Amino acid sequence: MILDWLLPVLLLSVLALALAGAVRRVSLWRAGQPSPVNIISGLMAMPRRYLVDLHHVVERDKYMSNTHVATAGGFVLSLVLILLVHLFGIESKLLAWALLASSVLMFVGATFVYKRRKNPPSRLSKGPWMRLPKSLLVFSATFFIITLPAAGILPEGFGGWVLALILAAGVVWGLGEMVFGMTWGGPMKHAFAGALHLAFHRRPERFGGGRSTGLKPVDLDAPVLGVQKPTDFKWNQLLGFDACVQCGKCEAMCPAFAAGQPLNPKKLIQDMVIGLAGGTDAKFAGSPYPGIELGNAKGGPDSTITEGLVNPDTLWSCTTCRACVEECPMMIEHVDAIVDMRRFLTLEKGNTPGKGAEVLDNLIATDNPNGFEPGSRMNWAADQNLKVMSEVKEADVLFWVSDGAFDMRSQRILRAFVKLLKAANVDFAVLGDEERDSGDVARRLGDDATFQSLAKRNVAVMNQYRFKRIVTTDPHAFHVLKNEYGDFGGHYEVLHHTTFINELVKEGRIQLGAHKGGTVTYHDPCYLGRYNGEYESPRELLAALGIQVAEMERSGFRSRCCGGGGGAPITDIPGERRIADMRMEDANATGAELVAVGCQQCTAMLEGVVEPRPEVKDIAELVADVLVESAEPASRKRDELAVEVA
Amino acid sequence: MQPELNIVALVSVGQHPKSGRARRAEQDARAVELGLRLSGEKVQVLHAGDVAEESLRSYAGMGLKQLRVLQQSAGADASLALGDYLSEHQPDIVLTGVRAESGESSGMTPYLLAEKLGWPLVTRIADIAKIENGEAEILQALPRGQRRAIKVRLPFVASVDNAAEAPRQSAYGPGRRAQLEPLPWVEAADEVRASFDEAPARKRPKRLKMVKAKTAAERFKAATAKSQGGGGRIMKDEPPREQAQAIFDLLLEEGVLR
Amino acid sequence: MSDIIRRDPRAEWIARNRLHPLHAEMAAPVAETRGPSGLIRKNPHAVGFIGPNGIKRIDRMGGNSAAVGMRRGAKSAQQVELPLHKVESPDFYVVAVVDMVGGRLTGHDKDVLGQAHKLIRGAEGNGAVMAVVFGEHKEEAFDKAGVDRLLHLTGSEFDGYCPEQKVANLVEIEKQYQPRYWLFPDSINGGNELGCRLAARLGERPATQAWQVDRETSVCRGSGGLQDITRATPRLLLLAEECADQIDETRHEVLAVELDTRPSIINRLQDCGQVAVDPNSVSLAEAEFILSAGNGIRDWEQFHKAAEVLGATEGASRVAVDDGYMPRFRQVGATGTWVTARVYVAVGISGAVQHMQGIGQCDKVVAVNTDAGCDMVKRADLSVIGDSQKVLEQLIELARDYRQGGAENAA
Amino acid sequence: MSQFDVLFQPLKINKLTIRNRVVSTAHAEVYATDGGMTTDRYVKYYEEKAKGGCGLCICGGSSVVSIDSPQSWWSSVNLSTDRIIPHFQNLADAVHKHGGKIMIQITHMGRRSRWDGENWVNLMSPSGIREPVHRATCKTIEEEEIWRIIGDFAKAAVRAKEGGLDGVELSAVHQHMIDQFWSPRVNKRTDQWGGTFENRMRFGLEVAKAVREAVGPDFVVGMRITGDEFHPDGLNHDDMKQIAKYYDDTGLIDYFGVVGSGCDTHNTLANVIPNMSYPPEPFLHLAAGIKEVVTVPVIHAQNIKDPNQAKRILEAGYVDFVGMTRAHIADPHLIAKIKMDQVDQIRQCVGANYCIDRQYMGLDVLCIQNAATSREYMGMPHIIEKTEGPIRNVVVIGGGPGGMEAARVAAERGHKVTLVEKAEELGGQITIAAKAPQRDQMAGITRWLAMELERLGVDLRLGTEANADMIRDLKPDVCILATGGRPFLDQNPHWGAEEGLVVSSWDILNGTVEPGKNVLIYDTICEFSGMSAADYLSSKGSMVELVTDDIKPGVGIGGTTFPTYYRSLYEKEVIMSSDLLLEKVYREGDKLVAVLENEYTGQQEERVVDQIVVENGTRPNEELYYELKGESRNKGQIDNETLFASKPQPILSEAGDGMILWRLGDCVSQRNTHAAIYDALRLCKDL
Repeated sequence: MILDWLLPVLLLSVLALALAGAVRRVSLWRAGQPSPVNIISGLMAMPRRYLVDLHHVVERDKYMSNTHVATAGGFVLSLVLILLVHLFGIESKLLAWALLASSVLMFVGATFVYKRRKNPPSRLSKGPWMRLPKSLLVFSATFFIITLPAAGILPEGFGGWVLALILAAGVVWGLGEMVFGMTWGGPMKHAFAGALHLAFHRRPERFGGGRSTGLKPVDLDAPVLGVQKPTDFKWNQLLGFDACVQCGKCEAMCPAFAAGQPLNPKKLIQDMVIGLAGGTDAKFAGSPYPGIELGNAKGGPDSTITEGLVNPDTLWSCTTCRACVEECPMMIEHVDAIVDMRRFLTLEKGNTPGKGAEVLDNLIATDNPNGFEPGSRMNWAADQNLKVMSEVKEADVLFWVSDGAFDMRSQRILRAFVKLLKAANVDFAVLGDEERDSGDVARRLGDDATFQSLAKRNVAVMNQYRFKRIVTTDPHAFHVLKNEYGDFGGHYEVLHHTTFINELVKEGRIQLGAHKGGTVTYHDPCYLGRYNGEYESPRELLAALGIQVAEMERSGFRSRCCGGGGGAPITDIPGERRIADMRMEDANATGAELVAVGCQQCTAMLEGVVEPRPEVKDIAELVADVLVESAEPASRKRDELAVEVA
Repeated sequence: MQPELNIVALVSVGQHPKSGRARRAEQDARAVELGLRLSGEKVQVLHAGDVAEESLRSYAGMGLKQLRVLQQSAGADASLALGDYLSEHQPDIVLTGVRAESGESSGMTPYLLAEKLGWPLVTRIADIAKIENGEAEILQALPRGQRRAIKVRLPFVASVDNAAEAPRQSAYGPGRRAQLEPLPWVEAADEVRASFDEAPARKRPKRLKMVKAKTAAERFKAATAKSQGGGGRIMKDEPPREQAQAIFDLLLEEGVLR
Repeated sequence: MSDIIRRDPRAEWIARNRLHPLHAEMAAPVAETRGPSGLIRKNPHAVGFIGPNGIKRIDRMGGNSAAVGMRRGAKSAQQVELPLHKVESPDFYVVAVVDMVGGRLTGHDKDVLGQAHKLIRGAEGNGAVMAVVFGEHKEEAFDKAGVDRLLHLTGSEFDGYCPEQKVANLVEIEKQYQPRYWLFPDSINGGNELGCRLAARLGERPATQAWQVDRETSVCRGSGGLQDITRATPRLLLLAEECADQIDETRHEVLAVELDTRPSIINRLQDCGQVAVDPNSVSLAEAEFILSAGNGIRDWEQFHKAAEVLGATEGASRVAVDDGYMPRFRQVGATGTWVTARVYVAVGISGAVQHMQGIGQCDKVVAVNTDAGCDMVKRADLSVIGDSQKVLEQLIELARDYRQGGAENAA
Repeated sequence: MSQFDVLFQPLKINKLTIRNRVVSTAHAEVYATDGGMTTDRYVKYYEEKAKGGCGLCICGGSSVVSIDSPQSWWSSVNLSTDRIIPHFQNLADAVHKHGGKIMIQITHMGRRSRWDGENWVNLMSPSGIREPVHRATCKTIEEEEIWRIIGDFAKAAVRAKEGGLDGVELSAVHQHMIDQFWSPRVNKRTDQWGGTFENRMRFGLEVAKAVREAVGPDFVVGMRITGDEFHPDGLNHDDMKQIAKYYDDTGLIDYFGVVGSGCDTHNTLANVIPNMSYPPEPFLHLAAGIKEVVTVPVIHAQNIKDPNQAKRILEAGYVDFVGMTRAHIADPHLIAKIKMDQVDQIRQCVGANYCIDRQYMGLDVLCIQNAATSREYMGMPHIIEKTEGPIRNVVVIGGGPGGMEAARVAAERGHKVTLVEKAEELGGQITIAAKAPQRDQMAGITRWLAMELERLGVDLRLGTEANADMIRDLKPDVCILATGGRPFLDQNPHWGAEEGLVVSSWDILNGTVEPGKNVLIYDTICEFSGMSAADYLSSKGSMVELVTDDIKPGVGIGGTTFPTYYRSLYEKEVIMSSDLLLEKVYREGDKLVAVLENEYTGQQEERVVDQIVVENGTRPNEELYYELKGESRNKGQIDNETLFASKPQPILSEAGDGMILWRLGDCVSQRNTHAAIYDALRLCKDL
């Protein structure tokens, strides 16, 4: 029988080729910058990362989760058994039966894959991916039939040479796709690169329920700042790009893509793959960047990415909302990559679009993005009698005011929060004019130099004083203080104001009445939710006001960005519609009369939507509205009471 | 772009109006921008002062490989050193700001240089539209957003107005890496300036109505009267064409029709 | 302000002669008669008469009808003649080189002339203020602005932009008159440039942005306006606006003086004329020519068209803005933008007091209105009473013809 | 931040930080009843301003420090007793709660008051010279009294401090005791209290010293002064600069408030609160002049009503704080609206001076256009909450101020509102009133309402005359008739209105009738319409005699408004005749003859003129009302008990079919703009 000798030969040669492919692929990754990882423990942790962490993400889609378990599980099992049975020729009925079972399992899985691919949603890439279910079916069916004799179900040599030839063809197809393609660049590449990506992930903290969202600092003395060409990425970032399965979940979630701005996170990752391997995007089989035709992008490991491969507008369209990262079943870090490339554009090219340059200049000259007099930071609180750290040196809570201090709308949120702090008798103080912009916007715009300068000076100021916790109403500052100041010697316990107020309510330190009025929905700020996992406190607080939140279809970790993050309103890349409008439509769909938010940036963006639209209020305002002020004679605490209106 | 042109842009240390921090000066940066657009990286940027001044990096960050600094101590009269340097190097065009953001802010530098070099000076330019056959076509900024076209032969000195194209963003990396080349240069102490007495500017509200009337009743009337001209020409019964013509003539006479 | 009494002896004679055919007309209106019904008829407007001192007098003892033919003179405000300030054979000159924007002294120019006198006052010797004016002008009140001597330099060489020409002449003035001080308005209308050029040429170190000047010290703005520099007053001064009070209590001779030698130089700067800019790109506050709309406008499209064709910046009254016809940033007036236009054409704006305040600094105001009695007409230099739509229509046509004509001429 | 940044830069007065640059300056509120105590009404009035964001309220214009400076005429605050202290505590708490600061003006008014009432005091002044506006005779103050009053100032200041107020303002303006000593016009003394500059300054200086001594260095003590008295024998601007500098040099005074003009004649008094005929900030130059010579902050009010204007003044640095006092009466939420980027929603003061003219009549201060102001204690809302009850279909007939306010309030409540107006434009009688010279700003009242109606999406049907069928078709739950009235020319058939012998003031102002050459205006009402018609006609060149049967033309117009009319009318040689009734009008040739009868002698006389204008008020347009009354659920009745108590009309909570019908404004009976707007607000706020 021709298969008897052909099969092992095929298996061996495919394995050999696969190995060669793997070596080649690895060398492409290794062209990236060094990034220390623990290889052994990474590899050891890989199965668990795959089976638990990654599975959590995949399981959000039950259909695909089950399909993938069947197909991938069936395949891995089958391949092991094939090697045992057909390469090493271990004659064991049990193994053969097991192989039959696993190939059936794989076949069943592949059937579902096939079904999904019959009428695939637009987010899925087509092209070779349309072939994959067939390959899976061929592979599993072929090996099922080939294994029948070994299981003793059919006699050896059944079917004659025609069948043998067909089976041989099936073996070549199946192995070619599944094993050869795994390292040479077919759809199955994801299995190989994905597994290693999980092992050598740049943010291992993300596994095991952890969270890692802070950006990594730039070495300002490096010869090139930021990522100019693919090889400027860390090697494990390049590896991560290769892990992409082109499932398009990122694309489906991306607010910029939906708004028709020239960004598609899936395409971006694929462009990175083109960049690291060299080539063009002509064969890309998914949705293009809105407004940009396929086929014109060209790249190579040592070519400047923004000259030919990716249009800078694509990078500037990102709101850094992390919806793509959150959705990615392969745990790829899109935002890191985007900011890395922005860093090059800003720090090396001086090409921050829109009002970017002006904002950065202002941050450098005045420590606030709009160029206001640095000494006017406390004007908003002239009637509040706040304690200032430079005078008191010590307080339980440091209230980080953030640049909302300069904005009339945000001042209302700040006042509401101060009113609550006072009502709860919290011992708190502010930095006053010693506070500076947190650096969030500078960093997202790629100006890590300015970010670092602000961060270092802020840390130096804060480290002079004693406080237990920092509370802020600004999720962006919250994130930066909590997750990004550590690199500069600032280690703090930082709370978002909703978390803190929720604590006060639970401890009974403030008494609340009930919210009056109609339906309320809640918009999760990206930097509070996805970046920091705080979904519950705001909702608990709203519940404490007697509000039953009418949830938007996209809420919690799937919340849609307001369009205000990542400096997007500053760079202002045109699209077909505005992200904030879409978000307001989400809110309208719930029939809400009021959108509760916990971020002044979100407030500004959502209030920028033309009326009629639901009212927008920060949770602090809602709570302050129904605060039951204690019956203590007012004269006692004259001057200490807050102000709600102006 | 005409890279064969030898353009020198003079820069000074600016000052942010709100924070008082040193920065690149708005007009000087526009001069550099214009220079970059005219002759690319070949533009020579020159400062007279201290090479250690950090804010010079923000000019360098506009894409300069190097920035030349005529070393001067704090009390020196920079225009002397600059004039000396320029007569030695004889560039085609010297670009400056109109007025410095720090120091005396007299705006005399371009005038002194032009006088010293014996070159024509074009003031408050918004753009250099074209340079051909040794002659430049220049757009000069006038009050009220107006523009005037001027032709002048090279070499010349020009002061760059705020109406000129805004300077490009200064990038941190190149700014760090650019070479700040200190050149020890002749210096002369500014004796006159040494006698100046400087203090923060006193607020000076614009003059309100001046009521010089002598009697109480006149002062009272002057304060409460509406602004009225009186004695204007009134056309009541003329046909619209004639009325329009009168208006039109006035517009022509006042020279507001262009 | 006493009114001049006018007598008309002929009218008085007719009034006395009851038989004169014109008697009824000429007789003074009678304050009290008896009507056909037998009731007393009073004409309260005819009570009293203008007494000999020009003040209305009611004299119930002597009857009131002596006022025949004597009416109040036309209410022309009597011009009080200011005292003439004379400088006979001056010992020294303070020369002020004025901007003359649009051919007239600007407020800034007058401040500078005021400063010139301030420098002379109390100085030893007989000082005169000499104003230097280049080219044609329309100014009629040099005398009230404090010009003792006027050096008017005319000729085609001063047409257009010619700073080099002017400076050469100033150098000649320096030679001939040796002024004690040179004063320039530190303005973007030419003063700054001429002053600096002359300073560089003469090797004088000027005081710039000087706002408080006496013979000893000058206070100047420095550091981009953040600092005040106090220094010894130099000979050449570039003066900030409102450096000194304007002259308002004296008249001056405006005696012409001459420049003996007129230098001839070659202009190295060639003026190629002004370049058209989009009028709406200029901010309302600094627009030179504003066409402004009020609630008298019915055809808004026509209004916009007119502004476009005329090349005017658009403005509006508060009412037009409140009614939603124009955006808020176009609002002119105390509650909107204060404008400084050289020509302000108010169409259908009657002139609320706030609006009038906002156009207080405009040079020429033109009113197009249906109401001849409105405040805008009282303020305007030229008023056209009638249907604004028709007037605008004609204006558009005139402007079009002019432009086409201009284009043809150019071609 | 916004374009109005400059308004929101905090500034310290002494050690007190004021959160922004906008001040409600001292004015007499006429709410301190119960012997001059600050009542609930008083507190709520100021609390609303603080809530609305006002930086500093200086309350209690002319609040007295001594028992012999009568306060009851203006119900001003009485600081001569410790009884005031707890009242002040309530006031201070209410304002501080919202981050505002509050001070009080204290004074001894000297001769500038009335003696005939309360304690029947002998008024005092430095030289016993009579004060004309109050017809106040007075005695010459004696040394002992001087020292006692200086002590009273100190005690009063201590009471303010103990009451928790943030400061006191010494009134040295409006010819109160301090500036009575300053002014050579009334101080003819030859002892140490008069004569030389130093001597004239002495009383004020001793007061300042005593007050400062009593309250300590940190408590704010300000001084309000004039910038120029505008009296030939009074203090001029240079004098005032000298005086301001003198007091500033003592270091005892923490700020100066500057007011243009003196105040002790009817004509100058009108300057102090410039009405709509004045240019914006007419006296700013005086305040700026004072600022040049003093080192402490300067506050200036007088005709600053608009945020842009305030911004311009502050940016230029003329003064440190702008007083926007009437602006706050018209809209106490002025600052909040600027901050909320709702500048177009500010109800802007138009300078009608209804507030201050009431005050001069001893009546409580109210706003012509905002009926909630100073009625906060009754629950009249400045911000109308959305209803939690049923959404009703509300139809308003008539687009005058009453109808517009009703439509506005109903729409703010969230109801579906249709407004039907016969004319092509909104405004009603305000539109007519605004046609008169100097009165154009009246239109601001209805222009604001029109913008609000637009914003609130009210269905406006202009140029539509309503009739009963049309109203039925609209199927209103509530129908509000605000159809106004028409000139009442047929009261006396001998006037010949039917034959067209007389025309109305509306005809004149509307321009439906050409001005005559020689015109007699007969005005029985003596308020604005007649005066406006006279002003209008004379400005068009007519020869005008204004006749009234009342005691003087314009007698119904308040103290800050009639003088500006008089200035204009006298200048145009309008003859004003009083005490004459218009008996009859007849035609004689091409002339008209008016027969007038003297009220007191019955003697008749005639005028031969060519036009006769009668201003005799209005009769209600009530035909529609009577047509609909029968079919309405409530038979058109309004329940007065609940209305006056500012409670919801009972009919609103009763079940039933058919429409509720109310009418308000002049279509009930002739009252005024405020009455129509107040009725609209109190009826509709609970709709």
